[in-house]
Amino acid sequence: MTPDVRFELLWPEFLVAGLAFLVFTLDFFVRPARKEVLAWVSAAGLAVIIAFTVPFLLNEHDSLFDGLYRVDSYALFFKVLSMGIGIAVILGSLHFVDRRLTHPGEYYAIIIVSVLAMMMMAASGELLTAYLSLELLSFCLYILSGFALQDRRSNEASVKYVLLGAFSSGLLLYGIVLLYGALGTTHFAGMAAALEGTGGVDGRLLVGLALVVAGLGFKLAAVPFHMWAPDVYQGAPMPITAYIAVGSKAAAFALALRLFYEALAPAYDEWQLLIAGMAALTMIFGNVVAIVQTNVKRMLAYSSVGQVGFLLMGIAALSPLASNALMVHLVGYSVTNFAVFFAITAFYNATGKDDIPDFAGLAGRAPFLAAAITVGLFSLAGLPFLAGFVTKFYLFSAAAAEGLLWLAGVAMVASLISLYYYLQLIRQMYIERAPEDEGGSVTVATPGVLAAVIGAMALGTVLLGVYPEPVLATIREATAALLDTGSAWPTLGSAGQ
Amino acid sequence: MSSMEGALLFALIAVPFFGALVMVFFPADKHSLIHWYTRAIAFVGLVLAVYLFVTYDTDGDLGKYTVDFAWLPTLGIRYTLGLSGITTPLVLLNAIIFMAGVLVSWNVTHRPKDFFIWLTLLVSGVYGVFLATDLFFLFFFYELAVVPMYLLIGVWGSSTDFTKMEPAEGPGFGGGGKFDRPKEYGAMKLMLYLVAGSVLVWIAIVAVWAEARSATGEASFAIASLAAVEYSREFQVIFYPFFMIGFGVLAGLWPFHTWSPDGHVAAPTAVSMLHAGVLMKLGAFGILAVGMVVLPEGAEAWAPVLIGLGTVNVLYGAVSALGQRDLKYVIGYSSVSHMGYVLMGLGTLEVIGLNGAVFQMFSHGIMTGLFFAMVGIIYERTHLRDITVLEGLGKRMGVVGAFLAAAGLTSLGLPGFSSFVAELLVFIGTFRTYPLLGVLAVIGAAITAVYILRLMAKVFFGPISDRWADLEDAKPLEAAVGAALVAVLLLWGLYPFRIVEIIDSGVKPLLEGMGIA
Amino acid sequence: MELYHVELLSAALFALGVYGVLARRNAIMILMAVELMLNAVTINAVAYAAFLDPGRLVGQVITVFVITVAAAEVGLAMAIILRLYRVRATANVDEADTMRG
Amino acid sequence: MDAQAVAFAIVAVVALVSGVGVVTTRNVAHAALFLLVSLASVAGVFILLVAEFLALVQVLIYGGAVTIVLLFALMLTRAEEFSNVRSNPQWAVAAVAALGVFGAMGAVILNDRLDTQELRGPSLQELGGELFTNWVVPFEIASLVLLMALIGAIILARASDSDEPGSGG
Amino acid sequence: MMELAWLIPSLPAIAFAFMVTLGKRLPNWSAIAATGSIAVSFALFFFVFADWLGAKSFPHPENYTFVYSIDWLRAGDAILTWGMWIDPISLTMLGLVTAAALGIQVYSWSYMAHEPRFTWFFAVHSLFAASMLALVMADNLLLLYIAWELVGICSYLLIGFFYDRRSAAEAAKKAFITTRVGDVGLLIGILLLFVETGTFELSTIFAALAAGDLSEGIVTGAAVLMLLGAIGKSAQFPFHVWLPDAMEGPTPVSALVHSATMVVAGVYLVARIFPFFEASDTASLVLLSLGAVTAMGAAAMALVMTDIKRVLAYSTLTDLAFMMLALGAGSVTAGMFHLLLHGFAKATLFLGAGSVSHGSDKTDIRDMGGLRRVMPWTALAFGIGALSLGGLPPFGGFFSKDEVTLAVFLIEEPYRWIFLTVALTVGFMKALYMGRLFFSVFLGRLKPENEHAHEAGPAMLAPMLVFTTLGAVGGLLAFNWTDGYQGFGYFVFAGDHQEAFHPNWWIAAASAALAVAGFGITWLAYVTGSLRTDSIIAKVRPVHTLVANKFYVDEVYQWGIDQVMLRAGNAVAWVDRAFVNDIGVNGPGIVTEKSGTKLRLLQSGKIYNYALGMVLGFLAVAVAWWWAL
Repeated sequence: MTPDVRFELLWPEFLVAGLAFLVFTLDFFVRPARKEVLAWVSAAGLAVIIAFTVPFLLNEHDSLFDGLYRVDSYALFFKVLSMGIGIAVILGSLHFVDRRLTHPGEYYAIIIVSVLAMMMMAASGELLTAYLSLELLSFCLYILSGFALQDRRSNEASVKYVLLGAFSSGLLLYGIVLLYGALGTTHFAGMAAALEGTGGVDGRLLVGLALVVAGLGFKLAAVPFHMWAPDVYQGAPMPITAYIAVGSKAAAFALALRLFYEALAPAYDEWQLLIAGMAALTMIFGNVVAIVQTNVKRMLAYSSVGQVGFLLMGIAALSPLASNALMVHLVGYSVTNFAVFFAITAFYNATGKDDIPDFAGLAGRAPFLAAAITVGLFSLAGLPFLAGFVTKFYLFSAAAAEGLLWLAGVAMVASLISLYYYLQLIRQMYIERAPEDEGGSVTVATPGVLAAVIGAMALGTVLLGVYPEPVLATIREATAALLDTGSAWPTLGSAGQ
Repeated sequence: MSSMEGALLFALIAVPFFGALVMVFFPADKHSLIHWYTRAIAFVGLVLAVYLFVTYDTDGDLGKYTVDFAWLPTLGIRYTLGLSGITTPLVLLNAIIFMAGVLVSWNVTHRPKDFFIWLTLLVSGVYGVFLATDLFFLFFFYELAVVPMYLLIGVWGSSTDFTKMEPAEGPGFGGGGKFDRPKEYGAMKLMLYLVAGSVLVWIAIVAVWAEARSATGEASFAIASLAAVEYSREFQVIFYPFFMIGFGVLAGLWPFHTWSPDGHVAAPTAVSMLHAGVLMKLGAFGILAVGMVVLPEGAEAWAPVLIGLGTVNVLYGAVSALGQRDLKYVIGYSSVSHMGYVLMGLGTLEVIGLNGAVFQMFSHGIMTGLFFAMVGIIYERTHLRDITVLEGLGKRMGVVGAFLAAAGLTSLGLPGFSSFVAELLVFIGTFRTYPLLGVLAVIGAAITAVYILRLMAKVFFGPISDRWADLEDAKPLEAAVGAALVAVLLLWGLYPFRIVEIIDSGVKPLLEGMGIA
Repeated sequence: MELYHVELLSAALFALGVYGVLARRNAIMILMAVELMLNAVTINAVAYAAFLDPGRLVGQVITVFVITVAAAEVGLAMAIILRLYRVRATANVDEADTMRG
Repeated sequence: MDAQAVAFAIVAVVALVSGVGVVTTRNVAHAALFLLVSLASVAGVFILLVAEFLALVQVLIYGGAVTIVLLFALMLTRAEEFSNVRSNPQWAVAAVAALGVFGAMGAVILNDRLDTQELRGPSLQELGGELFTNWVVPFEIASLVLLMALIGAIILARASDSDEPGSGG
Repeated sequence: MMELAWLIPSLPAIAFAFMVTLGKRLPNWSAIAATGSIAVSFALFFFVFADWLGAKSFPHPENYTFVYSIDWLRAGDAILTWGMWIDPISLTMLGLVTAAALGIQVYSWSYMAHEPRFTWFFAVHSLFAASMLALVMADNLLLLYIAWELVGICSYLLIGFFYDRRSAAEAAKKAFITTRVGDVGLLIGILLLFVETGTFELSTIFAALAAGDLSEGIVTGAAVLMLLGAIGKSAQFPFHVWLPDAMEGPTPVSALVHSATMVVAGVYLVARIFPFFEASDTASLVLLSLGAVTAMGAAAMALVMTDIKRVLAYSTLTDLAFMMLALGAGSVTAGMFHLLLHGFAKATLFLGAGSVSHGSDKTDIRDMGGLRRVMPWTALAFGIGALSLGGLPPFGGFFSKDEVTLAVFLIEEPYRWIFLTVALTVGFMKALYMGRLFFSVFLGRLKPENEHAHEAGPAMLAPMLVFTTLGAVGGLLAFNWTDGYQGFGYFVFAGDHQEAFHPNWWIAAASAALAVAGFGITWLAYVTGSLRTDSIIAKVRPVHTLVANKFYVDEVYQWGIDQVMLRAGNAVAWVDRAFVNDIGVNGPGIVTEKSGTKLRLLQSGKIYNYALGMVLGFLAVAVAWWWAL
């Protein structure tokens, strides 16, 4: 029925899946004391697959199964990003797993599977495939967030995550089905064509769209669908928090961007304001509530809720420029958040504490960690020489170029608010003195690998802030792919003007 | 980088910036090395700035003072640097204050490495703002100049606790009430306020860029090309206030000034110097070189408001200074008052007024640097800044007193010091446009005399208490800094021809570009 | 039996499921309510396939996958709820609220 | 009103009534049984919609697997706690919200009637062919989903020595 | 030599720079540099003066000459220059200032010899001389203003010379701030003229005035505004309060700065811009009135003061007011003449007073008496100075007072008699207080505790006697002695009416008689003791109290500063904290944080609440769309 499917284009996916099975299997043969071998195998495996994938899929542009599965530079970009995120998380959690978790084999394997899920989310050109990939990712994260088996909070996190996740997937699926009913297909290209064709707007379409937005909003942690996020972030094991904050979000945005671009662009007028409003609400809510937090993970959770608001601007603006901006912000956000989260992980590894006052005097106890956290937080706040400055500038310019200046204004105010609570943490680290008792004077040692990951991420944050052009060039390629397939949207770039 | 001057501009920013980065690798306990290294950086900057100032070509082409590099072509962002008659003195100001600040910071022994790294980064940001001719980079450096403030104040600053002060006597010194001002508060407020201002600026930049892009179809952040676009009057009137208030926050525009006294008071000496001396000028410079240039019609429409607020600044700052009992608060409010003259000068939109505004930026920068340096010395020796308690210090600290007096006399507009010339030009500009406000401004200068002389009379004159028997006067290094700053003030106070010529060469084309002159 | 009859049934079941999720406190009951929602989805999918889709397939395919995922979800969620019971001796979700604010 | 309609009415009523039972009963075991009834009625709806294979799947997987897993879980835990579960305090709001959801959807459904075609289902062969050709990628993903659920369940549910109820740190 | 006139102020300025920078290293050279430079300036003055007299071609009737002019600043369309303006008025001032400065510096060598801050004294003294000379030679209002402010600051520094005395510090502050208030008016007036004429150049401004380019309102406004500066500097009512307090400074300072030279800058300014007063009757009337009020008030206060320097200070006020009267009456000649002679006489008196307090360590005249026995030379000098200022013929003061009275006599109706009465009354009072001062200090019985008092050394006596001589014979300057000079009236004039000294005998007789009467009464009161001052005071007790308390003007000012200015400062500072900061600035922050505290309650930690949030979110979207469609 489907002639000439170029199955070979799925090699990267197969390889990743194979790597996951390899790690599962290896787990049986590795002595408990040497489980870190698994991490190295996983990371190295992913690295090799990246090295293979990039030349292999470069300049490939194909739609498998009638557009159900895409092989293009947009997908390639996110594949590489996903695998990169995977490597970072695996290496970053090495010591954490060693000290605080059981089942390392499964841990790494599940991460690899989730990387696969992320890769497929970006490549999906059809709603059901997208949903299944998303569900696969969610399953992995449900497990991972409850991975600290003896930790009440970890369990609480996974309960909340899985129940609300199931609920949201109910909403999402109902929405998908309604869209299917209204448009007769679940393929993005077909949906776009059908949308162009229909004169009036069907009620099912709108309700379906609302449900899809709710379901995706849950995944993105956009207000008011974000409420799981702070609890899960706080409860999940530290590296997994980073992973959820970065990986899951990146994949969800990859999916959302493609969905809105390729499938829903013709109904732009219907949903633009909705997304913009959601973006505004998200950035304000996330940042305002973050102010009053006392737990670092929780504060960062709200901060990343706020960041989602910024990212949503990229969708609300929906132009090539905005897509570039969204993607570059996503990259910057990933690198930056990793720097912060892993530095906090290192701190937590050494001290077992994660409340903001616990960081008092960290600049003296662990200058490197303090510097990394500062770099990261300043970048998140959008201060210059760091990724956040450039990417936010880009994003806000793009939004303004599409007539969403008000939203850009709200975003800037929100970043100002964010600066306040970031400074609270920085103040603890640099201005306050370490408590004399409770081992406050103990220096915080960071293991080499973790230090390397943190260093790399901090360096990335700086490099992206100083000279983003190379990354942007790549992203422009990727967006171009999106534009090619999203041919149903001929007036892109002038929308909103 | 077509010419040597271009390379010098590049170096001006790069030397402190990379110098700071290199300093990261210094051993933290080699204090003397760190001090000398930073002094060397500052000195290089000073040499470059002096060279550029002395050789500045007031009627030649400015092409030789440019650097150009495509940085982010999608958005039309280029790393371009340039020099104009307006920025040349300001660059010099920055170099001088930095040098002075580094020298008076000889007593920083608490984590000096971090201190100087942040300080140097800040300075490179300031150079950047003055030199950047691309709006993105201007903003970029603007933020860079603001950010290190937080830590510089938070870590190395000092808190003011009025509740712990000895009870005040006599009228006039209850001022400020019982306000506990921990340094963290000052630092946080300063940071948030300045970033809030930059948010407004940012909105305006993005709006202008988007508007220009849709008008010309070409993305560019170059100030020159943005200025060439004809924006609708409505657009200009809406967005000019974003520039005016956004930059104005940094310039201490009333009522967005309160970060300034609190911030200055909490900051360590060198930071106060740089901040009041240079950073506040960035705000005024932004209004001038960005707001007015890009949105001239908006500037004209809002000029009465700007000049009005400037007048409020002058009077309000001066009267507030009267009511203070903390030395640094007096000077902090005096800065608010003096920045008012700058804002008034800008608000005149008139060639002499603008000349005056720019000159006042320079002159106030030097003067306030001198002020804070001397107050810093007093505080370092006495651990007090309470005017009601300090008395008769002149007996022991004659040199400090003399320099403080020189700064004070500059501040009250004494001829012979450059502020007089600057204020005179502002007055002329104001009298030509809004004579009544000009009268108020002159009255403001008289009030300045009152609080400055009260301060001098209280702190330096009168019988000295035994408590200060062992007080040490300025060290040779400190005295040298003071003397150098006074010399600068005198040099251009007595013969301002050259510096005004340079400023004029920058102001005239600017006004022509706005279609005014 | 018209399409909208089926749709209404689906909507009603979906609403019931939503009510269940919102109104119950036992984790297992919440899970069951979610199953009701997923059933509503499958009803709709099958109905659209039968009444609307010329190919008549996609809806059924959706249903197959939904049922699969639902089953898997139940399994995983049960494991996690079991864990909850182990560490807290309860399956009431409002007793697992140490993290809030 | 033809037989098909009568049948549909019956299964619909059963599905809804048992659905109400699922969300209102205080006993978890009863809820599970109600769910089973509801699932079975949905299978009936599938049959009416000419999707016999799906009906089979529905009964087998839901009726079998889901319910058994649920009951198994009940057996594992001390059931007395599960026999009297109250609704949470926000049930009234929940009812309004659910009514709102139903209202929104009902309004849409009744407002926009779609043109329908003759009721007919695909053959099992067609479905199978489609599943394993065009939908092979989702199919593979689904299998991974199942695998993950399996592994996750094993990791999370496997009892260790220290695992006593309420012993978590 | 006129091209070198710029050297006259420059030399002391250079000396100042030298002393400030190297004074500590070369302490012995500082006094030499200071005095040497002023001596050269004094010499240069004669060359310039001779040049002036010799230059037959000087441009009458404008009567001024540019000597030198450089571009000082160019901004936009404004070109500001620095130049010298030499005319008889400035020449008169040049002579007075250089002579007084030289003499007083010589005097200070000995008087200040034991001061630790000797160098600083000479440095500021030199700076003062430089700026005062620049002030009188300025060819434009801006330069004049600059020099004006500089002499002000020198005065501040000199009054505050004994800065560790609280009273000195306060007096210095008071002096500067009070004059500064006047300067606000001056600067506004100057700026007003700049805006109207586009220049600070006096010649251009006068040309515009003559051409009628300036409206009457502008002319009057500018004149009155600049007059504010003048009365501030010359300590006329209501700005007179600082001058008596300024006696806190060392006595040579009082002599030079606060009697002979600086305080007359106000008079000089009015003379300089006299065309404005000529053109505006209103401004002239204001000037006259201020002069009259000040003269009466100050003379009254001089009568009751007991501190020797304060009596002299109030007498200075009276004489300054007298000069103002002359200018207001339209006679620059009379004003300048009185200025010159008053300068010499007052220098004599102050140096004498310094010599007295130096020799006896007393300042209150009630503690003195009969000092002529121990300080004969001082007594001689002081006596001649007092008689001169008291207006007794044939001393110089008589001539100048007579000129002033005559000028007032020539005022047109209806004010003529009022001001003439004032002038004559004040003339009488001058004799009274001068007599009181001289007689009670030097005549009568020597008190035992003053027997150790000693005469001053030659370095102090020599300048004193020189000034005495000048003051005594200065009246002769009024007459036509040489070809080029033709008398003071020909030399210094404004407008078109050059005039020779032509006394009105009635006026002269009247004023001479009043002077004699004044001295006679005080002789009776303080020498023979036949007139009891106590009983007179007792009769006018309330008036005496009022006058002795300086009409309570200081109190009013103090009240104004404490209760109005500082309260305003405190209030604004408080508003700034409590409202602008705590509400305006902290407010949004607090609101944000409060809303954070509230919003976080939404995050209840319960799953079903979260799910409800999602459903409500969905419903909100659905409803919004419903509305939108």
